[in-house]
Parts: sequence; C-alpha cells; structure tokens
Amino acid sequence: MHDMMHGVLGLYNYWIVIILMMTGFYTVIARPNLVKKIIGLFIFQTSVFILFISMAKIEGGTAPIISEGARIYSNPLPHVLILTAIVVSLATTALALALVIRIREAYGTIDEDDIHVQDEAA
Amino acid sequence: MEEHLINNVLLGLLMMTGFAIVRMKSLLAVTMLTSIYSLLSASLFVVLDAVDVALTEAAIGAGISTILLLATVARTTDEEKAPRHKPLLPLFVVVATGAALIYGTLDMPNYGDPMAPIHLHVAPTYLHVTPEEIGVPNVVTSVLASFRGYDTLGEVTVIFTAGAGVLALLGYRTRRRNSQDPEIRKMVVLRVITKLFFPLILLFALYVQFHGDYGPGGGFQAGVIFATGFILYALAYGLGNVQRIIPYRTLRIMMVAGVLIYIGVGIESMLLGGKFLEYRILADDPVTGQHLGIMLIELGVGITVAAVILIIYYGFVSRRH
Amino acid sequence: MGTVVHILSWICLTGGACFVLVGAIGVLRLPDFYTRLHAVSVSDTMGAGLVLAGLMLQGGLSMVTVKLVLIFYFMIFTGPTATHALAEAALQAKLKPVVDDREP
Amino acid sequence: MLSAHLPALQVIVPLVSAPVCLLLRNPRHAWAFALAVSWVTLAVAINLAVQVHASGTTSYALGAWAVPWGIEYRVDMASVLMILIITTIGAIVMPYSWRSIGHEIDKKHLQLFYTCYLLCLTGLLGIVVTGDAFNLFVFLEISSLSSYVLISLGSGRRALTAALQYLVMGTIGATFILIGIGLLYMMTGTLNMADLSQRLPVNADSRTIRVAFAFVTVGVSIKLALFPLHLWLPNAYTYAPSVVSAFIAATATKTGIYILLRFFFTVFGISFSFEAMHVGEILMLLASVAILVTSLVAVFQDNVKRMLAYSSIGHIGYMILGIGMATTAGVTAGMVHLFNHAIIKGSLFLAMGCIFLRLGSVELSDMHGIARQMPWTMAAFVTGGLSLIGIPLTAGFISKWYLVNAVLSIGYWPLAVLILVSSLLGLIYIWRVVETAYFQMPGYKIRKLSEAPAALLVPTWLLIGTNLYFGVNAGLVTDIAGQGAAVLIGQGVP
Repeated sequence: MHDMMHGVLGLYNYWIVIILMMTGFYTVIARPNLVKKIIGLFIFQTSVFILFISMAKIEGGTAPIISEGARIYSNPLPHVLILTAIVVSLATTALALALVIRIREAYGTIDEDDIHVQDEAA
Repeated sequence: MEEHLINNVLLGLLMMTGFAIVRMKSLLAVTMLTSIYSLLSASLFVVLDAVDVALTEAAIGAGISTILLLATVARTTDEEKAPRHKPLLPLFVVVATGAALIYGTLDMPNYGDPMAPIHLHVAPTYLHVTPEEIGVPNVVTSVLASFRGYDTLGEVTVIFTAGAGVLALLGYRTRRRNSQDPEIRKMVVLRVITKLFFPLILLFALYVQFHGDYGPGGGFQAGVIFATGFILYALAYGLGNVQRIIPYRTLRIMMVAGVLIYIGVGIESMLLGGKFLEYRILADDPVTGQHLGIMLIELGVGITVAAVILIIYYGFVSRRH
Repeated sequence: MGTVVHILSWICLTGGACFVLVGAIGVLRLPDFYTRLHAVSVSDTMGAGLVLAGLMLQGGLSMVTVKLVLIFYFMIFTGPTATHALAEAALQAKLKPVVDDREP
Repeated sequence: MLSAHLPALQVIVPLVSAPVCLLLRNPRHAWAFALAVSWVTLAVAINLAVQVHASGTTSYALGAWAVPWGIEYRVDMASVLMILIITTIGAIVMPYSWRSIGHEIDKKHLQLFYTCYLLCLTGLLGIVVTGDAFNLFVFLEISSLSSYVLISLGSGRRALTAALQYLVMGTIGATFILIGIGLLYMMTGTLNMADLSQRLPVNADSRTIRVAFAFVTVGVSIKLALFPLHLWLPNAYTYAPSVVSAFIAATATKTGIYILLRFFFTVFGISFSFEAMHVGEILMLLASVAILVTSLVAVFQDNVKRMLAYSSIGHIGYMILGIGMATTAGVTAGMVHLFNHAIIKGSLFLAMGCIFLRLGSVELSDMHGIARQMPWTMAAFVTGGLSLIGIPLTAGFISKWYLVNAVLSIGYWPLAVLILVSSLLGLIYIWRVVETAYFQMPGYKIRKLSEAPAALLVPTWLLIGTNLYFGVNAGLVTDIAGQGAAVLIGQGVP
C-alpha cells in the first residue's frame, strides 16, 4: 500500500502530461477542420516536450548553468533535445499552415469532409 | 514545496486550456488558447529548470506559431464545422494509446528522482567536462553547440527546409511602400510605441545571441526575437515598408549564409586535420577553439533562423485574403 | 535583509496579486468588451507594477533589480498600447458598447 | 585523407549543396549542379561501400567527441546496402528530372525543387549512416519535410491534400518515435544505439521499455506505410510529380524499413524484439494481409500510378514478411527485395513519367493503344512489370526465390502459396495495362503522340538494365544483403 502511494505521488506528473498529449492527439485524428488538426498536432508535440523536460528535473536542482553556490543541476541533455524538437515543430507547423492556405485557395474550404466530397465528385 | 505547488497549478491550467481547445469551435479563440497553452508550458519549463527551453517555447510557440496561425485563420475561415461522424474510432485509438503510455510509466523512476538512470550516465560528464574543456558556464549551450553540435546542424537544416518549403508553396510578393490598411494608420499610439521599441528588440536579440554562453539564450532564440522585431514593425507600418529594409533577396542570401557558416566551421576543422565540427583545433588553445567554434555556429544559427522566419512571414502575409 | 523591507515587499506582492484578481473577476462579470478591457488593463498594469516592486525589494541592489526595472519599463509601455490597439480595433469593427439606457 | 572522412562526407556533400543550389539564378544551372552532386554522392557511396567491405564496420565521431557523449556515424553492411540504393536511384533520377519536372512544375520553382530534392537526399542518407537515436529523428524530419514539399509541387490540387495528409500522419509517426526514444533514454541515460543495446538487457523487461518498443514500432510503421497505417501513401505517390514518385517510392519507405531493422536488431536486440515482444508474428500477419489485400485493390485501379502505389504497399509487405521471420535467410530475402523493389518501382514510375510527359495523364482510359506511339516506354514498363511479377531472368524473380526459400525453410508453406497468389494478382494488374496499351485501338489524341525524348528514356532503360543485370547476376546484391543480415542478426563480424 505504501509502495502504491509512493508510486502515485512519484508518477502523477507524468500521467497529467500523458492526458495532455492525448488531448492533442485526439484533436488531430478526430477533427475534420485542417487548422484544428494542426493545432492538435502542435499541442501533441508541446506536451511531449513537457514529458521530456519533466524527466530532466532533479528534486532540488537548478538550471544547468554552472555557477557558484549551486551543487545539483537538472539534466541538460533533454533540454538540448527539446530545443531541437521545438524547432522541428515550428518547421512542421509553418509548412502545414502554408499547405492549408493553398488548399483553401484551391478548394474554397478547409474542412476535410468537404474536400473529400469535392474530390469524389471530380 | 512551493515548486510543487506552482507545478501543479500550471499542469491544472494546461489541462483546462487543452480541454477548451478541443471543445471550442471558433478558430480565432482556439488560436489564442493555443498561444496561452504554449506560454503556460514555457512557465512550466522555468519551474523545471529548463530556462533555455522556456525562452524558446515562449518565442516560438507563443510568438511565431501564433502569428502564423492568426495569418492562416485570417486567410481561411474562423468557424469549425461539426464532424459528420461520431468520433468513436479516434476515441478508441486515443484511449488505447494513453493507456499504453500510462502502463509504461509504471516502471519509470519517480519524478525528480536524482538516482534515475538519465542522471547517472552521460549527462554528469557534460556537467563535469564543460567548465574545463569548453569553458562556457551554460551547459545547455555547450551540449547543443559542441557535444551534439551535429544535431543542431540538422536543426538548422530543418528550419531551412521549412523556409524553402514555404517559398515553394506560398511564394512571395513585394508590396508597395505605405500600403497597409488605412485603419492601422490611424492607430498613432501603436505606431509611436513600435518605433520606440523596434531598436530595443533588436538590441535585446543581440544580447540573447551573444550572452547565450553565460545565460539562457543562443542563436536560435536570438534569431526568433530579431525576426519578431521586424514583424512588429510590419504590423504597425505595413509589409511594404519592411520589405524595403530587408528585401526578399537579402533574406534568401541570409538564409543560405547561416547554414553555410555552420557547415563552413565543420569543413574548416576537417581541413585543419580534425573531425567534422571539431572546434578545439580551430585555435591554438583547445578551449579558445571551442569558444570560437560555438560563437560562429551560433551566429550561423541566428542568421538562418531570423531570415527563414521573416521569409515565412512574408509568404503568409503577402498572400491575398 | 531587514524585516521591514521584507514586510514591505510582501505587502506589495499581495497587493499586486489582489489587483490582478480583481481584474480577472472584472473580465468575467462586466457586460461588454469595452468595460472588460477597461477592468483588465488598468488593474493589470497596477498589479504587475506592484508585483515587480515587491520583487525588486526582495532582489535588493543587484543585477536582478536592474532587469526587473527594465521589465517594468517594458510593461508600462506595452500594456496600455495593446489595450488601446484592441479598443481601437473593436471600434473600427463597429462593436457597439452596451449602454444602460434606463431612466436614472 | 578524404577516405577517413567518407561517412561524414556522405551526408555533408548533399547538405552543403542544398543551400548553394538555392542561390543559383538559372534553373538549368541548379539542375546541372544537383546532377553533379548526386553523382559525387554516388561516387562517395561506392568508395564507402568498398571501404566497409574491406575493413568492416566503420565509425566516425562527429566533433571528435567520444561515444556516447557525442554523435557517432556508424556504417555497416546493412547501411551500405541502403546507401547504395538511395544514391543509385538519386543519380539515375536526376538526369531524368530536367525534362520531366520542367514540364510538370512552374519554372520559378525549379531551384526550390532541386534544393528540396538535395535536402531529401541528405535526410535519407543521414538516417542510414547515423548511430545515434535522436540524430536519426532529426534527419528523419529533414527527409520528411522536404518530401512533403516535393509532393505538394505536383500538378493539380490533390497534390496539396495528399501532401498535407502525409504531413499529418508523418508527424504523428515522428512524434511516436520521439516518445519511444524519450522512454528509452529515460531508462538507460543514453542515445547512442550501440550503447543502448549494451544497457538495455539490464532492464529489458521493464514495462517502460516494452512501451518504448511499441511506440517506435508504430511510429516507424506509419513512415514505411505498413498496412493498415498506409493511408497516406496511395495519394502521395499518385499526385506527386513523376520524378518525385519514382524517387520517394524507391527510397523513402525503404529507409523506414531500415529504421525498423536498426531498432529491432541493433537497439532492442533480436531476443527482446522477437521472443519477448512477439513482433515477428504480428508483422508476418500484417504483411500477409497487406500482400493479399493491396494486390487485390491494385487490380481495380484505373490510375496506373495509384495501381503502382498499392502494389508498393504489397511489396513492403514482402519485405516485412522476410524481416518478421527473424532468420538470416528471411532478413536476407527482405533486404534483397529492398534493393530489387527499389529499382523495379523506380523504373515503373519513370516509365509512367514518360507517358505523363506526352499524354498529360496516367489514366488507363486515356492510354488505349499507346504502345504503338511510344514503343520504348511501354517496353520498359512491360519489362519492369514482368520483374514486379517475378518472372525468371529479372531481379524480381531473385527476390521471390529468396523469399519463398526462406518461408519454406521454416515450414510456413501457406505463405509460399500466398506469395504465388499475389504474384498472379500482380500478373493481372500488369496485364490490364499491357492489354490497354497494346491491344486497344489508339484514339485520335494518341495518334498524335511521339516517343518520349532520350533524356527520359535513357535513365528509365538504365534502371531496367540494372534490373535485368541483377536478374541474371544477382551475386553482388545477395552478397551485400547476406552480409548485412548477418551483421544485424549478430553472426557476422561486428
């Protein structure tokens, strides 16, 4: 029982982050609106970043900038990975939104169902 | 204790924002909520000691991504139609994925546990070696630019790809001078304040660029802030006026130059007899060499990022409504 | 650090928080865009100013305080400008304020 | 001096050329430049292959940081096979591209097209040579983002939706891979693949590692279009410009399979992947369904490019089937087919590009009697088609021979029947094209057509020639594939 409590207290942060990730994931796959899809993708990715940064944290640590008086530093490596991943996410978002603008110009709609109907008719 | 409290409050706010994003139909409102979501996660990153990441997330997620989303919503539509099918399959997929992930957490080390494997292997070396061999206090910068400098080259290439992609998809149009909305021209306060802040933002970008070795910051964040200055100017004074200051052709050269500076440093170190991106042989003293290498590649990153973001912005905004 | 400074700083921080809270309640309770904007802008500028002042007292004479002063300077300019631009945009979009036209 | 840097040069050469290409003013110069670069890349690849063949697995420490603190390039025989596929296809497709792409996309986009092509090449090669899990993710994104752009440049608005659909699914896949890598990192503290494989057995059977395995597998399966996660592929291949269809069909999904091989055999290890997680059985089941279903669907397609796309999903099934067996014979068969299918599908898509150039369509209903006007193009298509079916003396036969042998050696004879049935289905869909092109009366529009220009025919026939050569003289490919499989399974020289 004690073990279980310990586990819950130690892991609930991750569980909340997983719920956040799934919120984004759901928006991507369930919504027909293309802008909403891309926002979902963005939320999904941002939440994965939170997962990575959470694992870098050390209880009582400080930011990994070497300074007098600090003894424990949080792990810098996930920070580096996520810096890269944020850039990747921006690149993806920009490209996706550019495509959405072009799709709107070509189809007059950004709703996946409508686009499907138009494609079937053609 | 306080840290945990702040942490929990932020996570709670993130959940509320996330659910609101799923439920709301107005895309404009959802865009603003997305920006808030990003800002909240940036705050969370500060609490979790990831200051560099926080700065980047605030600039990218809450800043640039929001601008791009707004531009898209303005050029498409604001209302989301209701889905035609009941989302049963997506719901099932999401629940299954989430359950799998939660199952996976059960054997994970506890949050904040100093004895977790990631804190024992590889990372401690970075913290020990950085002061002697690289000589910059910000370990994130040293790992980013030196130990895993090649990943960062990949990252610059990714953003370069995005720039090329948006150019291919949206192209660019040059606007005439003073061609913005007459309505914005009436907003005198906004225009005066913009003029006041424009140089300060550029100055701040330079600070972030060159202070990245010592504090949070670096080429990436600086490039974004630099671009934001110009975007602000474009909002208040019209795209045409900014395109006169930095025309498209300059941007294209900048975007290429940044990547080439980065790769150039790598090739130079190869020519001097080292491995690709081996900075320590760039100068007589290895630590100076590391310093020099990091400074140069951060400069390359900054130039490319600033140019690409402006190119993307030009592409989005010059598209007709 | 003296106890007096400490107490003063906490007074500022709590006061600032109260102002922000009042602003938030205003956004929820007030009837239309303009009044809401009014509530949030005025009280937020004050609230943020007080919080920053409290933090400066905590920081003492150091680099941190210099940075806080800069942030203060930044906020005092941008907050009202943003509010002004919002109100202006709303006016131009022909958003009518809700007017209480009952007889007094 | 250069030979020491070969692994790095393999990626840096196209990487440094991409930005330069964007600066070139004249599109023809951009093309000539990209052409030269893809040939140099092929030359580097051949040198690297010889080097690895002679002296075993080669490692290159980027930034001279020791493993596992820095990023490492690690080239073994399995990577060599992939490098050769990617660079060969790249080198053959480039001369073809000038006439074909010049016809299909706007003039002002040509520099951007070649830039994105070089970026895609960079990304694919980066995935194949890297020994670092996160670096793999970064280069995967470079190749994916550039291929989204390349696909979106196709003519017609459906190219845009195809690209966006691919982007959304691809990003979900990449994010799954990122989650998997994150969990792996969390349990081991390292990102280097060799180091991971050392440290994983200690806590291999933890629930976290199992989930990490599942996420990496699902993520990569989206990227390589494993049935039923293939939904993005038919549209992407159908509406992309012809050259892009050929290049991506021949390289991108193959690279996905390579990533799967790397993770299954190198990172997680054969005993964890196939014994603890039973991924072999799952993969073989999905692959069997894929082979049957997509071959059936392909029979009913009227757009030839779409038909080829469905056939690709089926052939990905063949490769996965081989890998799923997890025996040396099976993995060898999978890798042999990896190479052979790349040259077969490449040549078929190139032949379709010739037809698209002249006809402006690849619908069967528009192609009546086209073989009379374009005999060389259709002859290339038929030869490629025969190879796709697996007629002896073609490379396709070698693949199927290896695959059937591998299946029979573990006694799964129903699978051999399945391969036979799907080959018959292949015969049917190729026959539909042959029947239309050779035995129907050409319409008025067709009679005005002339044969495709030599600039297109020569590269197409070059691939067909390669195909026939490896159909007779399969030694080189089977040798490399066999060594690659041995290295992966752990029986070869490390």
